[in-house]
This record gives sequence, structure tokens and C-alpha cells, in this order.
Amino acid sequence: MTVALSGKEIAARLAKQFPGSIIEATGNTILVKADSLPEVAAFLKNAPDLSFDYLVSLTAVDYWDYFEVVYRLTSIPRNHSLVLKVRCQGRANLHLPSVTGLWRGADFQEREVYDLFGIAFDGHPNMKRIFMWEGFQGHPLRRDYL
Amino acid sequence: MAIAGPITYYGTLPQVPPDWPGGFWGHWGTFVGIILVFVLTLVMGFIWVERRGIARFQARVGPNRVGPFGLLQPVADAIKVLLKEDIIPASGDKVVHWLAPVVAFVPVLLIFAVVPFWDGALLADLNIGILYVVAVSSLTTIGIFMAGWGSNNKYSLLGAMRAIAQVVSYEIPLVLSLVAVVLLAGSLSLNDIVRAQNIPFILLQPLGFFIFFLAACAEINRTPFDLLEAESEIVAGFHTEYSGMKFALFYLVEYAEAVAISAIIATLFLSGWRGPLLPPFLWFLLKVFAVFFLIFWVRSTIPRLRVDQVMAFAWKFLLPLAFLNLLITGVQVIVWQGVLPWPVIFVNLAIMVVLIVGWSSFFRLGGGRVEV
Amino acid sequence: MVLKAEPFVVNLGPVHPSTHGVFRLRATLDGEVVVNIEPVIGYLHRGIEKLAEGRTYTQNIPFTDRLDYLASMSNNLAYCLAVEKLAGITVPERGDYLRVIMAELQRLASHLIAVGAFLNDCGAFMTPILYMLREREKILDHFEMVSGQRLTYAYMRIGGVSQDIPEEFLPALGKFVAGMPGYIDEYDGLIKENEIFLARTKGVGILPKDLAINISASGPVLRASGVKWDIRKADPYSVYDRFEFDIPTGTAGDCYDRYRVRVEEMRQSVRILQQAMAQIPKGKVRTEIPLTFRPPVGEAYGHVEAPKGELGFYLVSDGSIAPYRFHCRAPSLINLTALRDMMIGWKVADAIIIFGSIDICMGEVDR
Amino acid sequence: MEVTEKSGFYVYSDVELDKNEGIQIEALKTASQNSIPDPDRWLDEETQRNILLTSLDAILNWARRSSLWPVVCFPACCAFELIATAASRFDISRFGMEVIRASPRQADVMITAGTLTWKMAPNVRRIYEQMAEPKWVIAMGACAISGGTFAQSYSVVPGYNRIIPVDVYIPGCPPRPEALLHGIRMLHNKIAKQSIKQEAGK
Repeated sequence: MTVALSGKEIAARLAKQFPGSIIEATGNTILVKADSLPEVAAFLKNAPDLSFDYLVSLTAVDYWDYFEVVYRLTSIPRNHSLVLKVRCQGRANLHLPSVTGLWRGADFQEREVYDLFGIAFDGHPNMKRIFMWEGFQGHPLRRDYL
Repeated sequence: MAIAGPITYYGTLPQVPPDWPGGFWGHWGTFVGIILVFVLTLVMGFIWVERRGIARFQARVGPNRVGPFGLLQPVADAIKVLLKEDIIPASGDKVVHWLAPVVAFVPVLLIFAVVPFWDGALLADLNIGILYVVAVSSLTTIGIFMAGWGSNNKYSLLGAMRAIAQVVSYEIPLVLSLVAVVLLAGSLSLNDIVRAQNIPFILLQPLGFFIFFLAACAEINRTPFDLLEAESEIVAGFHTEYSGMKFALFYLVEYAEAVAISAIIATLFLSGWRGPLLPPFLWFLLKVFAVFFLIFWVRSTIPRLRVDQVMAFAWKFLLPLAFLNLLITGVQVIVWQGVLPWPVIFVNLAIMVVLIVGWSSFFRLGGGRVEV
Repeated sequence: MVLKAEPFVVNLGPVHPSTHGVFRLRATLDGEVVVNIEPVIGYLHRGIEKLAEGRTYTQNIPFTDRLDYLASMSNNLAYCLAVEKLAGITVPERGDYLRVIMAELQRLASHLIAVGAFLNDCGAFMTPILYMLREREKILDHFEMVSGQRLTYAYMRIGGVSQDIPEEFLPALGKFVAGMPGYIDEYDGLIKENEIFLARTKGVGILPKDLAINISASGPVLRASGVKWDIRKADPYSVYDRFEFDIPTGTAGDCYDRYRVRVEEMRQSVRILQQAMAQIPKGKVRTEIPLTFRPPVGEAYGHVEAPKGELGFYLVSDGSIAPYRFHCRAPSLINLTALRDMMIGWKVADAIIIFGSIDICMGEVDR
Repeated sequence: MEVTEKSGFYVYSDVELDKNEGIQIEALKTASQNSIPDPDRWLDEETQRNILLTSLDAILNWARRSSLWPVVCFPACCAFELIATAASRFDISRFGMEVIRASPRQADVMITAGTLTWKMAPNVRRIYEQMAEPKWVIAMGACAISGGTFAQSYSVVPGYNRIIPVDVYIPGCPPRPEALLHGIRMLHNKIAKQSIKQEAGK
């Protein structure tokens, strides 16, 4: 059985390591500040007792005020999981740091989020539309796209 | 060479039967007609046999709605294809595109000039018959390359490049395995070779047959060497851009080549028109169909080789074996001239098994990544 | 003399006989050698995730059928698990067993197509896939018996399955399960030692273990690279913890290993089916819930080991009758990430079979 | 031989290429907001026939309907019902249709099995235009007829008849192989009524 790690414990460790990086932690989830995402992700991947080497999925949710990008992490050797969330305020000109350097599995999924939600990932090697054609107006999965 | 004058039948061969239309042109005219009818009906027959046969291999029924047992299926195909719109790509080389099917088709028909349907029943009994076959049959490749070039399509060009590489490579083991047959028969004329086969040469030359069959499959682009129209890779290969009548010609070439190769294998290795009870022509036809059955059996069974593996197979496997076969045959012809054939048959079979198993343990296909 | 030669670009697809749908590879070739590959997708992007936000939870089940249309049952299962997690619904035991039976039958059907299409890409003239389709038809008969459909079943419902199986289902399944190992052995025997097949697939398109994990590959692609990771064992769902089965893994991570893993998985599926048939209890097949219901506010992620890999559904509920966000973690899309690493340096013909060995379904890649 | 120039080598293609494709898609989208009428108006017309033409028609139509070669165009779900139709149990080859041509130049009928998206539409249009006359289109499945379940989606073309003229519609999601065979028989009947005269008039 995959163990769902407690978000609070991890958040406490992370807060010690990177002060001010965690916004809140509930259940299996920790909410991370957008600026400190690269360090936190790298720590989660490389810490020997965590070793989150497998990015299960990456997606986004539109909550009108902000976009929430959800990183679902799993460790294959230790068989435990954690959910990382990052918020992106506003509706225009959205940017987040890319995690393709850590998990290349994020490649297509970040492009998908860019295409359907309009969140650009800085540092992604090929940030362009994946499903829709170039020149398509709008980002279809936003709640205000009809 | 007999082209210059009327056919001369020499030695102990019987003369032209008295009921043949007399003289030089009559003979030619008759045989041109016979060959055309023979090739076209056999192509239709082959298409039907292959489609029905492969359907049986694949646990299906195959065409059975058009005419009895679907026998008219090739006729319907032919009428339909001939009357379809003919498209020439706007940016293609129009002259080359137009000429290519003709250039590909003519040599295939020319091959049949020296194939004996009966004892002495052939258009021209050339004393260099085999050389003529080899020379003419490779001309088809030019037509295929013209098609690939004239279409101005990348898939076509890839197919055409593969065709050239493949045919040039396989010509060599093909010819070398033929030389062994010539050594046994003592003649280059196809009719004489048939007359020399008191025992079918497939028994005396099992390895030669093996090499010739594989090389011939490659020459006529049949699976596992059907690289130039590899459907899963390069769409339809060299004839991607062809439609209507010109595509029909290429389709015809594909099957006419199969007829030609089947006829040549039947002549060289299966003792051609010879056989008990049945009339010679029927024997010849039966053997042609037997060889063709083998060809499409292979087609429906084995996957395709990769382009570099096809090359490697020709140069590293077939070519050395063809040389060894030639050497062994030469020694046997000199040493065992008077010996009964039966021990020779078994010795040759054993040699074939040993050589193929032994050589294939040295020879491994696979890998092939290139650093870029 | 130096001849001027330059690489040229060939578009393999979007309509190409062996791209398994409308996939497009923008391939840069140097002669026959692939020097660069760029996958272009989106030709079947139907906007299922957007459409699902306007349908109720139950109405979305048919959409999941059309994601990976070769494994509709597995998709139904993953979606139903996610909704049940979200709304806290339990499934009766018989319903769980029926779900497992259907999911494993579906795995057999999907792997049969995968193996057959892979051999077709290798250039075998239609024969293998037609034999595989013959077995698949038998499986489809069973699905038709329970759901009345051949391809898009919508058999599973939230809280169980739509209806109990007819009486003749289990005897028919028993007959099929008894015969299937023989067919698998027969086909495998015909294929696995074929010299040409070995030459085409051994050592071709290697995906190393580290890379496989890093690109989030899943399913047979991940296991062929030597990672023993199967959701059915790692995070058992439904009643998978009651069955004995092995996780087949490869060593090299080449096309041949991916083929072997699929064939072995088919054998394991037969094993699971045998056990499930022996254990299946009597009783209800479905917890009665209204067709339209409001799950509590929150989010849930349900995942299963689909034939193509880890298939997950991430649902966000705002307390209304429709999901606020419906996201599908599509294994086919993510398995394609390493395509470029696997293909570069190989010939065009290899590129085709490497692509075929990943076994994708365009409906799921583009959604 | 040596590669002297690596100008064609790039890891990711430039955006210009994609933009051009996008412009084509948008152009097609704006141009095809109405459906193309089905090419079967002539079925109602009484044509002047004479003995020579009728017998020629009979032979020609017989040949054409007996060897309908489908082109490869299998976008989505229905493709697998089409493949099942080609497989052992239903066996499309009985009608001489197992020759599935990968090259549109050599094919006669396009069985559009699956949802069509706007991104795909120019390619389908191009395949249709590359096919040689005479050519027919069978719209297979609900998506091909009207967009089906996905009709309201932002990326789906509501029916193939926005892009290409369709001869036979087969409903179902997906249609069963029997339904596909029935559709093929209907196409046979339609071809049987064709006359060479209309073709000349086109």
C-alpha cells in the first residue's frame, strides 16, 4: 500500500530547511510558495529518506482568483506519496518555474498546462502549445472559456 | 546468338514441330502472343491465389463475392484501376514519372523470351539464356528508381534508394548460385538446362536453390525484403504518388516479376516442363504455382528485415555461402562425374545443413545504432 | 570529392499506416538514420476534460470509455474509484470481483492488440494481428454479454457495476480462461524465437531504468526497464490484494523486453481471472446511489494499473452535481516523453517499431 | 560522403512552421462553417440512357463496386470496429476490400472512422483531395456524422460533411461491424446506379 505521508511533518522539515517556503499543509498536501518551488522540489527528490523520484502527474485547477498547479509525487523505492501544490495569482501573464530539470516526465504535462490554462513554465525547453494549434485564441480549460 | 536468324535447334533436340506457323516471324509472333496471354492470365491467377491463400493463412475467407469463388476479383480490380483518374504530381518530373512504369514493365516481359514452356517451345533459345535473364531482370530497378525520383515525394525517394541498394547487392549471390547450376548442366541455355535435369537440380543443389530463392525474393521485393514498399514505414514506397493506369502497371510488374522468378526457379531447379503422366506444359504450370506458393507463404509468415540488415544478409551471409557452394559444386563435378546421384544428394543436403547452421552461428543480425 | 548532403525532414503522420491513430512524428533523417524527432500531437484533442465539467458524475462514465478506447473497462474502473473516493461510497464485494474480472479481460484484449500491432509494425503482413484479433473477439463476446456493447461499455457505475452478469457468463468465461494459456503459448512460440523478430527488436530502443523513472513512464514500458512497479501490488485497489500474481519485469528495456513483459502479463491476467472466478461471492453488485448526487467539497485521485500504464483521475468537487475539475493522468501521453531519446540514431524502420512497442492509444494521448 | 551542412538540424522546430499550420487550420475553420451537400442529388434525376452506355455502365459499376479499396484514415475509436470488420469474424475481404491502401492515390473509398478535430481537418481534406476520381466517403459513427458526444467541444468538427462530401452515413458509437457491412452494401447499391454520363458532365 502506498503510504500517504503527512503533509504537516514534511512541511515542518521544509520550513526548517527553507524558511518561509511553505504556506500551509493539510493531510497529504503541502502548499508551496511559487518562488521556492525549485528548491523544495529538489530537496524532496534528493533527500535520502524521501527520494520522490517519480512525478505521477502534474495538472492545474482554475479557482477564479488563482490557479493551483498540483504535483503528485511518489517514491518508487519507498512507496510513499505526497502532493505538492503551488498557487499562481491573477489571470494574465502567469509564470511558474519548470520542474523538467528534476523530473523530465513533466515535459508534456507542463506543455499541456500551458496550452489549456495559459501558465507558462520558465526553464522549459520547448514551451509551446501541445494540443491546440498555434494561433488558437484563449486557453480552453479556464473556467471563463466557453 | 540466335536472334539474328530463325531458331536453330541443334544436337539431338527435335526440330520445330511441323504444325508451327512456318518461318521466322510466324514463330516470333505466336510466342509473343503466347507470352502475353501467359503472363497476363498468370498474373491474374497469382493475384487471386495470393489473396485467397493469404486469407486462409490468416483464418479468413478471402474474396468470394465476385464470380465463382471470387475468381473474377482480379478482373474487377483491373477494370477499376485502369479507369481511375491518372494523377501526375504538380512538382514532379513529368516525363520521368510517365516513363517509369513502362521502363519497369518491359524488362519483365522480356525475361519470358527464353523460358521454355515445353521442350523447345520458347521464343528464342538463346545459348546465353541465363545471362540474358540476369541482365534483363535488373533493368526493372531503373524504372523503380525513375518512379521514386519523378514523384518528388520523400517516401518514394526513400523507397527508390532502398531498391537500388538492395537489387545491386542481391544480384551477386543470385548470379553466383546460378553459376553452380550452369556447371552441373554444362550449358547456359535454359532449354538445355531443363534437358540436363534427369534429377531436379534442387536435389543436387539444395544450397544453391536456397540462395537463389532468397536472392530472388529480394530482387522482386517480396517479404522479408519488401523494403521499398514497406507499408508500415514508408507508406507505399516508390509508387506512393501513382494512381490509375500507371499504378496498375506497377501492380502488374510486381506480380509479373513473381511469375518470372517462379518460372525461372521452376526451370532451373525443378526440372521445368519435365515430369511423368501430365503434359509438359501442365507440369511447368504446376511447378510455377508451387514456387509462388512458397513465396507468398513466406510473405504471410515472417516480419520484415531492416535496410542495413538486408544488406548485411546479402554480403555477409549469402555471398560467402554462394562462393562455397560454387567451390563444392566445381569439385563435385570434376571428382564425381560417374558416381550415382543418390549419394551426392545426401552429401549435398548434409553440406547445406552444416554450412547454414555453422555460418549462421558466426553471423548475427541486430543492433545497429548510429551515433549522431 | 565531398558530396553535399544534408538531413531532410519527413512527416510520419498524422495519417500513416503505423502511427496507431493520428500521431505525427516530424523526423529529421540523414539518409535512413533518424537524427532528430519531434512528436506533434493534438490531432485527436476532443476536449473531454472541458466537456466533463458540464456533465454529472454519472454522465461522465461514457467519456472515460472514449479515452483509451482499447481499454474502456479499465478507464471506467479508474474513474469510478476516484468518484467513490471523493464521495465515500463503498462497493459490494461481488461488484468488486466483477470489476476485477472485467479489468483483467480488458488487459488481455488490449495486450493482444498491442502485440499484434507491434508485429504489424515489424512488417509481418497482417497475420499476427488477425490471429490476435480472433482471440480479442472472444473477449468482446463476454463484454457484450454483460454490457451489450463491443467497444464502449460503460459497464461500471459509481458504487459497483451496472447490472449482474447473466447466468451463462461464468461458464463461458471458464471455457475461455481454460483455452487462453494454450493460445498465448502458441502465439508466443511462433514469435519469440523468430530470428528476424529478434534481430529487429533485441537491443533496439533501449530505455534505461533511471530514465524510465525520470520520465514518469508507467506500465509495461516501465517494467520492461527493470522497475518492479505495478499499482495492483504497490497500492492495491478493489480486491487485488486477494490474488496471487507476479509482476513480470524486463532487464534491458528494449523493444523485445516490452513485448515479453506484455506476453507475461497476459499469462498473469489469466491467473487472476482463474482465482477471481473461484472466489466470486454471491450478493449485490452495486450500492444504490442516485444518478445525480453531490459529493462533498474536496478532491480525490483514483488510479489503476491500466494496460498502458498508470491511469489516474484527479477530481475536484465544489459540492455541485458535476466535477469542478476532471483531469486524467494519461499513461500513453507520458510514456511518449522519452521518444526522442529512444529513437535518435536508429533507422526509420526502427523508429516505427520503437513507437509501436510503447503501445499508445491516441484517444488517451490527446483526450 | 560527408554531411557538410547541418542547417537542417534542429532539436525543436521553429514556431514559424507551427504558426503557418495554425493559419491553415483557422482558414479552413472559417471557410467550412456550413456543411457540404451530399453528392447524391442525381439519384432522383432521370438520365437519358442508351444501350451502349447502359451496358458500359453496368460493367464499370460492377468493377468499381467489386473492388473498393479503402484508404488509411482511422482517427479514433471507430477504427477498431473497422479493424474488427477486416478481421476473421466479419472479413471485409469477401467484398475485395482487404487491400487497405496507405497511399490515398490508389484508394477508392474513405471510411472516416472517428472524431475529426479542427487540427486534423486540413489533413483529412488533403487526403480526400489526393484520392483519384472516382472516390466515395463513408462517414462511420456518430462523431463522423455530427460530432456525436463531442459536438459541443471547442476543437471538434461537427461532422465530416463540413470538410468533404459524404456518400453514406453509418450511425452508432461506434457502429457494429454488421452496421459497417450494411453501409458498405448501401454504397455498392449507390455505385450501381451511377452513370458514366454524370461523370462526364462533372
